[in-house]
Order: sequence, then C-alpha cells, then structure tokens
Amino acid sequence: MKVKYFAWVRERVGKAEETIEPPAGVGTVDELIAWLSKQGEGYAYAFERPRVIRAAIDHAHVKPDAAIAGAKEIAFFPPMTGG
Amino acid sequence: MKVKYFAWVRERVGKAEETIEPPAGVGTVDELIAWLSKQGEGYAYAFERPRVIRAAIDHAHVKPDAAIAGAKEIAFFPPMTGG
Amino acid sequence: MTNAVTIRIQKADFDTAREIAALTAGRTDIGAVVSFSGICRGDEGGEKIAALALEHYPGMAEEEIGRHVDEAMSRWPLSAVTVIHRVGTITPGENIVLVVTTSQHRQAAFQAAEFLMDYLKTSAPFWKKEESASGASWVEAHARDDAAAARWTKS
Amino acid sequence: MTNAVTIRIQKADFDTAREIAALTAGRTDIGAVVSFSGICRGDEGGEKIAALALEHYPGMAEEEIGRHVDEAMSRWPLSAVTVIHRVGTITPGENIVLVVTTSQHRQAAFQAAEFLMDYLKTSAPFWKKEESASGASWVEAHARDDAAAARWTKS
Repeated sequence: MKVKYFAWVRERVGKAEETIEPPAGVGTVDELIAWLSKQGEGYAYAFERPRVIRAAIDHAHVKPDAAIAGAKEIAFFPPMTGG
Repeated sequence: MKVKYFAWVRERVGKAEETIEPPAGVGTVDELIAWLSKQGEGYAYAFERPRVIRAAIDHAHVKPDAAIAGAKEIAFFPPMTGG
Repeated sequence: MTNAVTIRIQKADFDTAREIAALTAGRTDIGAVVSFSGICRGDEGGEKIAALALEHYPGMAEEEIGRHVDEAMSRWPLSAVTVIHRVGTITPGENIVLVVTTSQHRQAAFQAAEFLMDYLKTSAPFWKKEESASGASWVEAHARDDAAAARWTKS
Repeated sequence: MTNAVTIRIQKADFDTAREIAALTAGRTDIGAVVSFSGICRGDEGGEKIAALALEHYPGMAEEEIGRHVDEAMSRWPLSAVTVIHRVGTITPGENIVLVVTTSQHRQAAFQAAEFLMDYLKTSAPFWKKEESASGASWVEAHARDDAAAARWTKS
C-alpha cells in the first residue's frame, strides 16, 4: 500500500511517500495512524495530534474510522489551506 | 415645481418634463398624482394604476404620503429595471 | 489603503478586464476581487431580443448608486468599488453593467457585490425596453429582485 | 448551450481577463458572469510576507475540484465554470486562484462562485506556507472557512 504525506506531515515524517505493509489488525485509518506513529521519531512528531490529521483514500477524503482494506493509496495531511 | 417623467410614464404623459403649479390642497405625492391624472388623457393613462407608480423628490425615493412642500424636482416612473 | 470609488453611467461599452486591473495593479493589500458583469441576452422567455434601450434618470442615478456604494463601504471592509452602468442601445452579447469589489477577505467582496447588484436592480433609476420582432415593450420588474434586495434590510 | 468546465492547476500566472473572455465571447445566452480572484497579500496579521509556497496533492486536487464543480452544475443552472489554482512560489500582488461562473441569472452565478471558493478553501488538497523575515511557517486553517463551507451542506 502506497502512503503519501503532504505539507508539515511530509516535513515531519521526512519523506513524501513510501510503500508500507501494516500488520494484520490495522484495519482503519485511525489504527494506521497509531501504527505509523510508532515507526520512528519523525512519525511520532507528525502524528502527535491525530485529530488534526486529515486522510484520503484513493483521492477521496475519508473519516478516521474508514476501512483501509483494498486501498491503493492513502494520504495524510494537515487541514487544507488553499484558495 | 419641476416634474419629470420616465419610461412608460413619460411615453404616456407625452413629455419628459414640465413645470407645474398644483393648487393649494395638493400636499402629498399621492395627492399630486390624483391631481395630475385629471390633467388630460395621457396623464389619466400614465397614472391609471397609482400604486405601481414610484416617485422621487429631489433625487431621493419617497413614499406616496411624502409631503411635496419645498420640492424643487419631483419625478414619476415605473418600478426600476436596471442592472 | 485608499477607499477608491468609481461610478460611471455611460453609453460606451466598458472593458471588464481593464476595470479589474485598475483596482488591483501594483497593490499588495487586496486579497479578494469579485466582479459581476451583466450581459444582454439574445432571448427572453423564448422571444428573440434585437436590442435593449436603457433609459435612466440623470443625476439621481449617480446619487442613488453613490448612496449604496457608501452603504456597502460602511457594512464591509472594502478597499475599492467600481460600478459602471450603460445606457442607450445595447445589443445581445454586450455588457450592461459591471460591479467590481475588492477587499482583504473574500466574503466581504462577495457580499458587497451581491448587495450592490440587488440594489441596482431594484432601486437605481434605470429602465429597460426590449426591442423584438413583435415591437418594443418595457421590461417588467421581477418580484424575485425585490425579494433579493429585501434580504439586506436591517431588521 | 454548452456546459463548459475548465479546471487547471498550474505554476504559471493566469490572465483573469482572458479567462472571462473565453467564457463569454460571441455568446448571447449568458446574462451574468461572476469572477473571483484570490491574490497574495503582502502582509498577514501585521507581518510582512515575502512569498507563499503552495503545495498540492496532484491527482486528488483536480478530482476534488471536479467533484465540486459537478455539484455546483447540478445545484445551479450554470453555462460554464472555470477554476484555476496556482501552485509553487507566489509573491505578494500575484494571483493565487480564479473562479469564473456564468449563468442566465445573477444569483446562480454568485452562489456557485461562493460555493466553489468555500470548498476550495476547506476541502481541495492545497497547503500554503508563508515565507517572511522570521522564517517559513505553514498557514493554519481558519474556523471561519469551515463555517463558510458548512452553510452549503444539505440538512
């Protein structure tokens, strides 16, 4: 599964994208955030306030309880500030 | 007192402006409309539905019960359709 | 920050792009620009329009627009406002009216432009006559325009 | 009547006038054109801004804007919609975003433009970083933008 990071989430994690294989038991966006935040200091910093983080699966916004099964691309980013 | 007419009020009255001297007793816009509508066929036609007619005194919209004393210029016209 | 107001009533066409540029060129204090252009349509309720004849009340029209621009300036933090209204003969596809508002914030610019258009429609002394194959007739005021203007009235 | 949709995400600046003209030239079925330009301001809360760096999520940004344009088209009778959003480095006074809507009626054009701007602010995947003398910092989302977007949600 491909994961992408944007804005300060990208800066804190230290990379723009990577391919991950989360263990069985990681079934939702929430659970993926919890698992990612244990993958190192940068991850812990990026996800220190999980409620601030927004997620998208295959280019569509999703809520924290969304299932990640079948996702090709999951993205994490701060609240958007375009326009 | 100068009176101006616009749009179909102008067309029906048959002139764009004139100077009038209404008799004592004609104190409000309403009363002026009633008096004007007796000044000929064109006037009667222009003012046949007095509630549709809008009035302005010295370039400001006024209501039918507005006093005309002291007015330099009174205008009569249909509802506006600009923009 | 200058509070620049431009109000013009003219027979000639105007250039929307130039009017927008005039309010923004060289400035770094404006975050939002809203423009509204009203254009003469080629048919109205299924009938083909050959032209519009636009009549106005010289003097009062400028003053009435000025009063509403002043009110918009007092209601919203605007940097500048331009209102241009054409009179005379206007053919389909041509501009009739332009409102441009600029502000630091988009909501002020949007609201002020809508407010000004709603008031131009219902209280600025302009009248439209439509010329078509079946003759010329004065456009009737729409109740929906009165309703649109009424929403800005302080209760 | 064509329902023309233009969505562009680009580094280069755009010409507001040309985009408006592209939607209206030679047409007589459009009565109302609303344009919104968002411009980079030179200071933010008293601090001088040297530049904005705009990051986006390629692919999703286009799709997300497309979904909202489709929704605007289904809510209001629009003739055409153009949305252009710049990315990369933008300096004060330069354009950031453009929305142009055209319709037979002004209220549809105004409402659709506001709707699209509110959604661009809160749900299109773009992020602004401000560069100033004291360093670079990511712009925080405003609660007022969420509130503005919420008013379009069907209840």
